[in-house]
Amino acid sequence: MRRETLINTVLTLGLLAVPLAAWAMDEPYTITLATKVVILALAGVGLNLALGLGGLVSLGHAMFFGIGGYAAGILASHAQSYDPIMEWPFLIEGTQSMPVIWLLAIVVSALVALATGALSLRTSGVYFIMITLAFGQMFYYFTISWPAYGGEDGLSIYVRDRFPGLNTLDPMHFFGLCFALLMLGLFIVARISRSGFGLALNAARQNEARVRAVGIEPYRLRLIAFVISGAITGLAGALYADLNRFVSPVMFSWQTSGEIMIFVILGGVARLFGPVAGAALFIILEEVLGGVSDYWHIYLGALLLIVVLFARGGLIGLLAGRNGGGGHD
Amino acid sequence: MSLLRLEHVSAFYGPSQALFDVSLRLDQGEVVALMGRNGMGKTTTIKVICRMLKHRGGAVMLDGQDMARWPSYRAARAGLGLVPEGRRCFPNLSVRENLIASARPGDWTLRRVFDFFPRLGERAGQMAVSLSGGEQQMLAIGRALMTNPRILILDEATEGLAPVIRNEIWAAIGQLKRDTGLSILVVDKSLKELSRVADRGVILERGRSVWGGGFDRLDAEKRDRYLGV
Amino acid sequence: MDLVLLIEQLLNGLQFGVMLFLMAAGLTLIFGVMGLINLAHGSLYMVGAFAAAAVASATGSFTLALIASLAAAAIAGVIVEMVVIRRLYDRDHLDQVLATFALILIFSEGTRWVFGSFPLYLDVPSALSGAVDLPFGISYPAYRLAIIGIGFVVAFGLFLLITRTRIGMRIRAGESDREMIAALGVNIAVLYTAVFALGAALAGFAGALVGAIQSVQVGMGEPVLILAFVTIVIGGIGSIRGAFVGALLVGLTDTMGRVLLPVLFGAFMNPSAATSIGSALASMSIYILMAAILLFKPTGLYGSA
Amino acid sequence: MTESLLDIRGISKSFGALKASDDVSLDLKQGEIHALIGPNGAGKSTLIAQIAGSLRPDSGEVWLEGRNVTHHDTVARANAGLGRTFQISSLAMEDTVLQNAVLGALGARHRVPGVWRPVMRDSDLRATAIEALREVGLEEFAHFRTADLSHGQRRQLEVAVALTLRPHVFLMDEPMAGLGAEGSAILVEFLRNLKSRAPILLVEHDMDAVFQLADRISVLVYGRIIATGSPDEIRANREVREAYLGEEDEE
Amino acid sequence: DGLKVGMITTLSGGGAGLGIDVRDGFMLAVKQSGRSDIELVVEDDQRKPDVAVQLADKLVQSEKVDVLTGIIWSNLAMAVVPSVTAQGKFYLSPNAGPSALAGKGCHPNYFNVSWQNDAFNEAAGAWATENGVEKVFLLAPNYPAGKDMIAGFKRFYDGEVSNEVYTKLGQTDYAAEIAQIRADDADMLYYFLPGGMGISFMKQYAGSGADKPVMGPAFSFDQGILGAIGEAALGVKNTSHWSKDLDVPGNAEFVASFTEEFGRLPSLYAAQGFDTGLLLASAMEKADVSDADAFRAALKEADFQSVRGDFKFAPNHHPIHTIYMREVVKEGDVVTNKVIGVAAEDHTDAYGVDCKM
Ligand SMILES: Nc1ncnc2c1ncn2[C@@H]1O[C@H](COP(=O)(O)OP(=O)(O)OP(=O)(O)O)[C@@H](O)[C@H]1O
Ligand SMILES: Nc1ncnc2c1ncn2[C@@H]1O[C@H](COP(=O)(O)OP(=O)(O)OP(=O)(O)O)[C@@H](O)[C@H]1O
Ligand SMILES: [Mg+2]
Ligand SMILES: [Mg+2]
Repeated sequence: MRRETLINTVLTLGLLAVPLAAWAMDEPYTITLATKVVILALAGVGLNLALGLGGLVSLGHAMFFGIGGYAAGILASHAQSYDPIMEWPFLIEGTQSMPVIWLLAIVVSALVALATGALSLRTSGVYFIMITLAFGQMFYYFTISWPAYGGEDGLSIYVRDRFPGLNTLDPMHFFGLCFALLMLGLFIVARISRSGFGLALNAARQNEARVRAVGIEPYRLRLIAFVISGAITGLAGALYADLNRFVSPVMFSWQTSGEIMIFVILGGVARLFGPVAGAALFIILEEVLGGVSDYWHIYLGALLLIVVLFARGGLIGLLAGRNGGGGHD
Repeated sequence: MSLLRLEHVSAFYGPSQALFDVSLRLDQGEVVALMGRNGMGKTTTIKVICRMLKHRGGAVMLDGQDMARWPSYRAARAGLGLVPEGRRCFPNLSVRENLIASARPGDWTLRRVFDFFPRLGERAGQMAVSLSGGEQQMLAIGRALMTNPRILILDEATEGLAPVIRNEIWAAIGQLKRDTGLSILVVDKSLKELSRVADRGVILERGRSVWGGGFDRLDAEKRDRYLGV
Repeated sequence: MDLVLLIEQLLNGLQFGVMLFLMAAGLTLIFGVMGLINLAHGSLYMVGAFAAAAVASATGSFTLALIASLAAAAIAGVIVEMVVIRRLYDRDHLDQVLATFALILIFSEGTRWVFGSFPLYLDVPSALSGAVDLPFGISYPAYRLAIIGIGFVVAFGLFLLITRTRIGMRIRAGESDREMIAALGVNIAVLYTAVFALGAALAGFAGALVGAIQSVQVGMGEPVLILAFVTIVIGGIGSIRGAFVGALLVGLTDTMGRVLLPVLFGAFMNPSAATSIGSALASMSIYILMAAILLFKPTGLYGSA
Repeated sequence: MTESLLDIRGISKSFGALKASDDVSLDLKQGEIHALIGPNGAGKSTLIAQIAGSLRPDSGEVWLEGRNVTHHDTVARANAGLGRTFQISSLAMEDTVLQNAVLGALGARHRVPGVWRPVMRDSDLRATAIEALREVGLEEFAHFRTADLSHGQRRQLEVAVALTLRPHVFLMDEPMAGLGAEGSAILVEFLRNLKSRAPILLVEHDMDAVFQLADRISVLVYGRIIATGSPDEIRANREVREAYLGEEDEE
Repeated sequence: DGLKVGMITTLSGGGAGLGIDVRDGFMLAVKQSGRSDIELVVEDDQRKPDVAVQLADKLVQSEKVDVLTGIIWSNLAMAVVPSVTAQGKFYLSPNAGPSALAGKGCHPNYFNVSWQNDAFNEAAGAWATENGVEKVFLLAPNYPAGKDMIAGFKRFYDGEVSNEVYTKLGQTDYAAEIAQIRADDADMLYYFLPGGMGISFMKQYAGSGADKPVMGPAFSFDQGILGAIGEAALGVKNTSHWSKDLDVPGNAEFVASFTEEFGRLPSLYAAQGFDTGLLLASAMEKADVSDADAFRAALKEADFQSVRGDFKFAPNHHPIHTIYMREVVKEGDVVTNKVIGVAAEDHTDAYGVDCKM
């Protein structure tokens, strides 16, 4: 087995084992933490498709995370108040059914990604970073000052949404659900990165003129990648809303975009499991260091620095060695 | 004492070894040709000399001083002027800026370079990125000359030049050798020109220096074996 | 709204723009010219402001405070460059993002550790306090006029440094090919440390200047960072002139948006909805500006591909 | 008379005061190698860029197989059958040699690549790619990272990728540059065989190669074509000798 | 026996000063109560709502605390309070009183020991009306708390509002707004700009030559902030339920002991934290937390000597207390507040009528 495959397997098993052990020892908070890791990792997996494979450094992915979150929050809050979202031209009612919410989160994120991506992808490099940031900020300020759904105060979902056949209030059930979706997300991204599309997208990141010269339009590849990427991150947003039973404009803030990006870089850009490793490490550090002192951010910063300086290619890069990114032969 | 001397040098790119055993020397006022087929380590040898790549085994010496710990800017200040493979002009600088950014005082001035390559003079204000391939090559040579080196290192410096210009450059190399006593290490694919201008040649084969000497001693068998002609 | 007020608001927009330029100047230098994404730029800005506040309260001299801000930020810059940044030039931009993000954490909490959790006191010097009278019956804070002046001087100085000096050429050359410029005899490591220190000093200087009329507190650097990035991206990365024009554009758009949008919406809406929507839109205005500019000029106003 | 596959009609392009292409017309017929030579900065690469579609001419037209493609972009022209090599190697450096070649084969399919099937297991693509690598002599380097190739090897790969496209017309900008004597000789042989598959518009400064290969030669000076003719005619042309070849030294 | 308190507050980043004061005030009260059976777990929410929610889960599920407290910000309180009270835990708010939790969303287990968000503003509005202010200019950031504050002022203000301006949250330059204010014919400026926004505004306002009198809720003129504004704030009036010079039993002792313990003057937030601690200790004297109904009743009695004077809970578990008018003055070298009168006696909030419990 390749070293990276081994690491990925260990990560997956660890991610499963920790909440199981916590469940056995009746430590529900640890399950919550593991769920958080899983959800944020999924958001990162989405970003990594654009960032790692496509070289699209999006500082606007909080946009999709927030859209997913608000899709869940708005649908659920309408369902709870029995107050339809709109009655005209046709009736749309709120719902607490996760599959419906997910679908909506994915569709809306994808549509927004299509629109913002179509515009943003005219630029590249740092300009792309900033234009995606701009779109994210527009959403952020909009949600802060838009009173209908709570503005800056956010929106509570008092009872977690439902999934047929599961008791989502049980942390273990909810974890299982999120875990399954993460695995699905990873599987999809793995397939994509091994496909012809992935090869061309990855080549376009390295040399755009080359891809054009073989008759493939990089813009189209990137737009597709951006849409899929946004949709996955949007789904993660919907899950995060249900984890906290709460959404707020913070989900749209540039810091959120930054954090998702940090997970990806920390774990290893373009490594399939990079976001998983990154999110896990970051959250463990936050949890462990949080109690050390009021000034624990100093320690967090120092540890992150050590990782960047000494682990090229992120955590997975450090463990698995340099080659093997990209996911091809 | 040789000006530049490599003894049993080995070098690596990451884990893969590119040079196994390279020895060569360049004396004051001498022109030495470094030859070999594609991928045999010519450029790597030059990178080692210019300290863009650190060697692992053997020794690299300039004026008898060990260069092992030198950073590359120090090698340049000690008199190495490099015309790198692939030109590597600074695309976001104008032609003039490319030339004066790293200039050091000496015989070669902006005026003299523009006299040498009038085409550069015509394009003095143009950004290097939009120069034609050959113009970039001239710029790379001019830039190296502007550092007023003691040793000029040319890695495929005539690549992409029109025959007229190429002839001029060969003539210029010959002239530099005669008039200024500049020592020159040159990599080029044109054996004909090399044999005309160089005092000696060194052949690399799979990262090893396998032959060295005057061109009169380069027989057909060796040409065929090492250079494919 | 009468004309005098409108002129005064335009002046405010201009002034805000120049202030933005001061904040962005160091960033352009480091980011545009050295190609390094330095998220910790805001932290250096904060360091400058805190150093100035500390020295001002100890000595009572604003001049000394400004000098302290330059020195403290430059020293912080040198240390950061030698310990961290230096190892990142040949890395991916993304590694730089992560490392400088870590630096933000360290700087912010370190500052809080040293100076406590409460904002510090830093005031404009008495010589520049109060307002001066301008033509048309406009009275304008003297300190802000001084900022405009300083901003122009810094802009011009940097422009000359980058475009006209050999140091500037070397820096730009290093941006596209560090290995090559070193192979031509330039000690790029020292040069870059110096440039980074200069960028840091400018950030710190801006922190002190702006800190005198804003709040000197932990976290003051982050909003500035975003604004500064917006500014230099609008202008085109690597262009001092672009940063300057971008800063003025952002300053004018933001100020005039804040002033005019609520009025505009008030024309056809009830006042409270108008202020609410108008100001919501105003807070997005610079992002809308940036997006619009990038759509038409994908590399900013003065940027090259 | 064989028909022209590629037909350039009256192309002009200025950069400020500089006329990089000045009313250039030339054509490329089935089965021939048409060499374009000229001094540095004469406008050869600029012309290639306009034919390939990465640069818009100020005026003039480009016809490919009887279709006016002047308003097509690079991608559309590549899909219409134009295969190009770059003067400065332009490859996906982090990918393997094989992946670069597969990319070409993928592009030859003329559709947005699928997102689901693993591409490196596609035997058709692989076969095309490996065949192209074999033809340029890079087969044994298939699994090398492109960045680890030497300069000359990259030039070979550049040609291989163009091959996988199975273009109807080749545009080659200095394919010999950086190749050693042996490499050049191999490439000359190779191009001689290639022209029966698709005609080649060849920009090259290696005169030995040009005179061995070309069926026709056009000489570009200051953006204008000053002469077109057989190799012998060109060699004999005094204007060309002065502007470009220099005083021929006798072997 | 005994009781476990979970405190979620902001201890790192920009807003940490407030959280630290609440924590220190609370701990001081617990210490002075002499009770050793209060176990305290403190967590840092980093001012992020999602982190606060997760910490609440942790404290409830893993630490199994009985009482939660500590949150500084309205939006974090909105995220945390409904869910913890729904799980049967008690929540004592040492700061932040969003209107939703005072009205429809009130809960028997939620006690607000600080204020309802509108309180200071309502009192200020009342004071302005009484003191003949005819026209005001209103300024606040464009987010729910800002709008609430302005609405609160207007609720008790009978005069004319000349203009209402909402700024971007986190804005640092106010030249444009100040120009508008100067050109306006209002008699007074009333603003709510928390934290750094207020500092920036006040410094710039003072330097602009503008001369309208200024009033605001205490948040923008608290001790920690005055230190940074300096003399620019002199003369500003602000409403508060507490002041360090307030002459009520226990206050002077609190100020002295806090100063001695922590080496700095207590802020409003420290006082609120202190009151929260006192309330908790008073309830523990009367009931055990395991008997939720009894404990709730004991809390409801609010049988403690608040450092702000009389303190009672209204039916919606929000305070009935007096709001004072303070003025910023200079005492020796220190810029600080002085109480100059009462703005609203025994003030209660307007939302209690919607509270059904
Ligand atoms: N950056 C690199 N990383 C890894 N391997 C490299 C690198 N550069 C060159 N090599 C390998 O080192 C060997 C020597 O390369 P070098 O560039 O020195 O050859 P060369 O003799 O200059 O060839 P050419 O005539 O084609 O330029 C080659 O096999 C090449 O694949
Ligand atoms: N974007 C541009 N702006 C200004 N001048 C340009 C631009 N692009 C090319 N040129 C100029 O146009 C002329 C033609 O350039 P081109 O690259 O076509 O030459 P070439 O014939 O390919 O030369 P070489 O054989 O040296 O590669 C050159 O003088 C070059 O400097
Ligand atoms: Mg080479
Ligand atoms: Mg060319």
